[in-house]
Amino acid sequence: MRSGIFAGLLLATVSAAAAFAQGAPIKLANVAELSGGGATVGNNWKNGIDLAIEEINTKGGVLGRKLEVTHADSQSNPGVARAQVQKALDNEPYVLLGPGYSGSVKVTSPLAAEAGIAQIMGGEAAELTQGGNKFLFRTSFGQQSSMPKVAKYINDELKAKSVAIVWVNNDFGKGGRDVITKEFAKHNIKVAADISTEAGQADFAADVSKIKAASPDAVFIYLNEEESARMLKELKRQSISVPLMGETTLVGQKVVELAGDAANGARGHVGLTTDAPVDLVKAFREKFLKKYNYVPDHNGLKGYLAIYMIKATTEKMGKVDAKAFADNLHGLTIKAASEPGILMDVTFDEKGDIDRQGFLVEIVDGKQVVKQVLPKLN
Amino acid sequence: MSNLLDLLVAGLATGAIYALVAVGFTLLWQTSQTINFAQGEFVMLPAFLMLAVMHAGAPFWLAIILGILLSLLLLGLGFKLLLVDPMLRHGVLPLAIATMALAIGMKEAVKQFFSAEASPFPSIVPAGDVSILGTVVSLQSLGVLALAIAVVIGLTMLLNRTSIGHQMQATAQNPTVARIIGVPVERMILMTFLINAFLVALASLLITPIYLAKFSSGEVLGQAAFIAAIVGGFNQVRGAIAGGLLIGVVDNLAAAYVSTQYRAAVPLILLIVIILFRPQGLLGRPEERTV
Amino acid sequence: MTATGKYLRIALGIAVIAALIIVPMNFNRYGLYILSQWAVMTIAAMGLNLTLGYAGQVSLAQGAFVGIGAYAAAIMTTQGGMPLIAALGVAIVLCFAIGWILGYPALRVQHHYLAFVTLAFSTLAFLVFRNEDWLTKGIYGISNIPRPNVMGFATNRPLPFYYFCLGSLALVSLAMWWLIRSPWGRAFVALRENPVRALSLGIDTRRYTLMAFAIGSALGGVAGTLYAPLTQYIDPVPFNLSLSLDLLMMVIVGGSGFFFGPFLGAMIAVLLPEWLRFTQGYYLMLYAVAVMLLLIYSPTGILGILDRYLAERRTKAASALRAVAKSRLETAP
Amino acid sequence: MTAVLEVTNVKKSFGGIKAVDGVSFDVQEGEILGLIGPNGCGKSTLFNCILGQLTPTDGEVKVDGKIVTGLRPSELNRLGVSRTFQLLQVFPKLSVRENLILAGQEHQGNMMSRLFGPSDAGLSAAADQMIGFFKLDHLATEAAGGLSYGQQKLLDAAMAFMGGPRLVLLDEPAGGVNLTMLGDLKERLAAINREKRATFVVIEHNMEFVMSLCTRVMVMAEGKLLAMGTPAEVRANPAVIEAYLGHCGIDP
Repeated sequence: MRSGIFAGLLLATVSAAAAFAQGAPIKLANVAELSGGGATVGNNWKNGIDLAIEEINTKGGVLGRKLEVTHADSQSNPGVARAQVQKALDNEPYVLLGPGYSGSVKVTSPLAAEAGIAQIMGGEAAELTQGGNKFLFRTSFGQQSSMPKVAKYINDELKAKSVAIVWVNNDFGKGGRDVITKEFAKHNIKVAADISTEAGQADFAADVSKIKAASPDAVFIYLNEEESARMLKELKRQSISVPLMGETTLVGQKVVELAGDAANGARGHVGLTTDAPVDLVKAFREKFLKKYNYVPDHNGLKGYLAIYMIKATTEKMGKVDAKAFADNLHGLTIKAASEPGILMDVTFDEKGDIDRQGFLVEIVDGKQVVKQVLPKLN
Repeated sequence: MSNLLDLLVAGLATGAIYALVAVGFTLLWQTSQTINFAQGEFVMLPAFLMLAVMHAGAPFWLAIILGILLSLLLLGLGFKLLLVDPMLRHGVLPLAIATMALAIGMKEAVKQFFSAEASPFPSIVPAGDVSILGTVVSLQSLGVLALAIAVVIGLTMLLNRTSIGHQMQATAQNPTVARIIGVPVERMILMTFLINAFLVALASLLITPIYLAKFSSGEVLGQAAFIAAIVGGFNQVRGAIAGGLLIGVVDNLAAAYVSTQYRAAVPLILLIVIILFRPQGLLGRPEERTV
Repeated sequence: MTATGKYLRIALGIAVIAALIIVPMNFNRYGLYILSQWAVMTIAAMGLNLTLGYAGQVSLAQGAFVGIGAYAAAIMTTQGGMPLIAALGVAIVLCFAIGWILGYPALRVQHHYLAFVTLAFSTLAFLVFRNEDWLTKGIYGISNIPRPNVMGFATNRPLPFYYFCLGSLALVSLAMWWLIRSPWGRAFVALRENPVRALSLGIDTRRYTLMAFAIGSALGGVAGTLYAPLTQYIDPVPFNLSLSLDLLMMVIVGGSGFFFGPFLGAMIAVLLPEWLRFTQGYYLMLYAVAVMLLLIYSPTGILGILDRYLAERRTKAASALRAVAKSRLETAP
Repeated sequence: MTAVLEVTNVKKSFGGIKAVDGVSFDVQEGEILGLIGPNGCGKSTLFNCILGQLTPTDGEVKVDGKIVTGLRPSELNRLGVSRTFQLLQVFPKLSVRENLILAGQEHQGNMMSRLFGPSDAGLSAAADQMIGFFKLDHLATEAAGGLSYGQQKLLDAAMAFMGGPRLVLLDEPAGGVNLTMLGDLKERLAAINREKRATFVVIEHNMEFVMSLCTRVMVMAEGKLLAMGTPAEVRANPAVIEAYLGHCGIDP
């Protein structure tokens, strides 16, 4: 018995010494929407992070040092997010991860910038990267880069002259709606109906009947996955047959699963999706499914990529240097060939926005079919 | 015109969902002055219980039976014995607060032990649409509506035709007198908790294929049911049903003809007006127990 | 109350105040932020404690008043470039007036019905915050809210801002203490305990009911004007129904109708989740369970436990005294 | 002598039931009027109509010659009409002194002076005097809820006398009070009546109490006035005896 304890102590000492020899773990801090309205976003993001860290650590870590992350809950409330980010920054992490809600990013990014810590977040609102913050990085397309592609497609391919917009009335939906409305104006596309919906809404009959009354050439749908599925069902029930266009959240596998037949014909621009016709993404999806028993949405991918962004940047620098991190990530191109964890080639510009391949997909017989590959710009 | 009909039918279908949830609400209030802020979560949970049983490998029918039994145990008996009984004599408010805490606890537990993701849930009503009076209606909505009607008929029969029903009514109207004339008041109150648990389990079974099994799906439902119960009449089963249907329809009409951004406001304004000018609700009777 | 008891209380009070001033001096930014948040929430909860705890009027709208105050502060200081004190004045007047109007339903309906009216108001306010972009910038929220200069001192740093919040809390507490001890406070209690009897004693229950709502709501507005510069960014989401429910929970958990109830309640609501964070994803669950257990054990909240304990001790002391007196009588010749 | 209270043809019905059916009487200054009658004959309803707790269906109430029908109870109280209730109505969490200050505070100043003035509204002395008068001295700082039933009943009555009312309506002041306490109460009421020229209307079932305290007695039955006169006259009235024997009996 006593010798058992002794052996245990010895083992602990030895392994601690080993860890020390490798260098202390690299501390990361994640603040995300783990409860409240954004819990689905936050938990996907968190799981993506955990999966990536587990992978990297089993392969020996970054520059021989393990990664270690603390997760804090913003309760989907910007005030709490601010407090948690403050707490995280007080502990001087290497990089700050999250939050996912654009509002929470807005209230926390000045703190990270003040502390000189890079912040890799999930928000998609256009304005986030336009304030000249040198420490803020996206993991996905901002709306300012995805919406022009959508508007162009609607104009060039669908030849629609009037479009109904359906959006969810939160910072995600409102942001997308505002950007696309501007883009439509550039193409002289008329907004036939401008319909706001609530998060968690179950009954879209009234919204669809408004679309029906406006008889547009196409419908642009910008809702979360669950509401997208209900919307598609209702559109089918009221037999609306014009083209349906959306973004990642309209054409995901989850929507197909939930909406069934009604999803057929829906098209969308997709930046990050587990359905992308890319082998590395497919492999990621399998790994995630195996670990967590469900298929992640794009937020799962974002969390995963955030960690590999850190890995790639750090390895490029050849040292763990929080102060230099942001500078080194600006203008960096990470190739999937050399860093498979990044899944697709990606380049970061001076604002922290990303450039990556995108896809235009359509649901055909319950399957995503890629209609166009929108190449990386440079 | 077909447009309006469409809205009405769709509103009734959603309203029937609210109504089902609202009925249990009014039952608890009537017999035990419990305002259950966790009622929405009560509807959310049974679906997860059933999913859990299914994950363990049981077939759907067995999951339904076990899910309902577990609901009776947890949401009926457990809720009453562990939370309501110790707090009832301290008045309405502390108990109402405790049910708020319960709602948080239930959501967090489901998120933690199950998933933050929405899970699809099998439907006992076959998917598909039928055409009625030129309007296409989904079978699921019809199923919910049918169940809501069945519940009213069933409950009305139970309350008015059986001796247990009479005893429950006596308990609801005046527990002191009921006790004196020999009604087993305690058992009757327990009955209503079990009935509520049964109703939420049924509602869960019917609603979840539409709403999806998600830890947060109770929030919207709970509040809508709340409003439905008050608008219809807090102390009448048929009031709750009428209130639910009305709120469903009003919500749809508001979205179509007023503003989608303010659609949620219209039922609330209706609620305020009703409370101020007819506090007992459209079909309710004035409260007899005053302070 | 005995003299030693009184001195003990004063000593305890001074110790607590001193601790609140001195201990945070070497807190990190996060600790100061949480403490500032506690002070702000305490002010809002004190307002609700007046409405609910003293005057007995249930309100589920306190969060909406915090929102109104916060928006008044945010809009006036960012767009109007006005000082926070002006915003404070506007917020107080606005919340007082709206609270007064919201009090009218309380003259017609009581208890749970009143709760539902105020609940509806709370959600309506949220919709206005979200939908009226021209005023509130809608869902995008208002950022870069400046922190005020108080008598020439900038409060940009966390510590000065904390002292600013603490000072405001002190002022509000003094005012509240005055109010509770004044004839108004007595009238509020009478309103809660027995409105019919109060009426027969010449107490204008209508006016006091409206006052209880208006003053309580105005304090919500005060808390809001501090909340905006605290977070420096506001959007409609934090002011939805759940804030009102949280504030209600603070009042009940702390001890409704006790002067120090809101202080404790806000402490539990703000700090307990912090202390429980080591349990990772379970912390909110444990918080919920803790609240339920507390309410089962003591529906009158934490101070209710203390009150019960003191009452028991008094009764014991009194009966002991009586026993002594009785034995003296019996032994007297 | 002037009439402090004039009640003319007051009626009150609930649905189809006439609880008070055309009652008229007046009360002179300094008088103690007893109001008796079987349970449910409308005594308390009549009180509630006079005091504004209920609005009469018909009829008129005058205080000091001024029509007060339709005034709220609080307004009436500030005109100098106060009351006690059948059931105990003290504020249990406030101390005895606080209860009395509360009962008097609205009779002076305005809302602002009550907010910014002294905490006791300057009434501590008056309250202590009242406490002394009702012999509750040793209990002044006790919470009212901790008093014995009889003591609370005394406090309840004392509260009605704060602010120096012209007219006091007492609803069963002796109900449930033990014999020693009863003597005290009666003696105190009589003293106030004598010293302060306060006018009383007293509902009471205890005949001994009524007959010895009151200067005049009024009998109600089934919502109507049955008889009015000195205690001796009423006691001898055959209609009264009939009414009482028919219902619940009377102490001889």
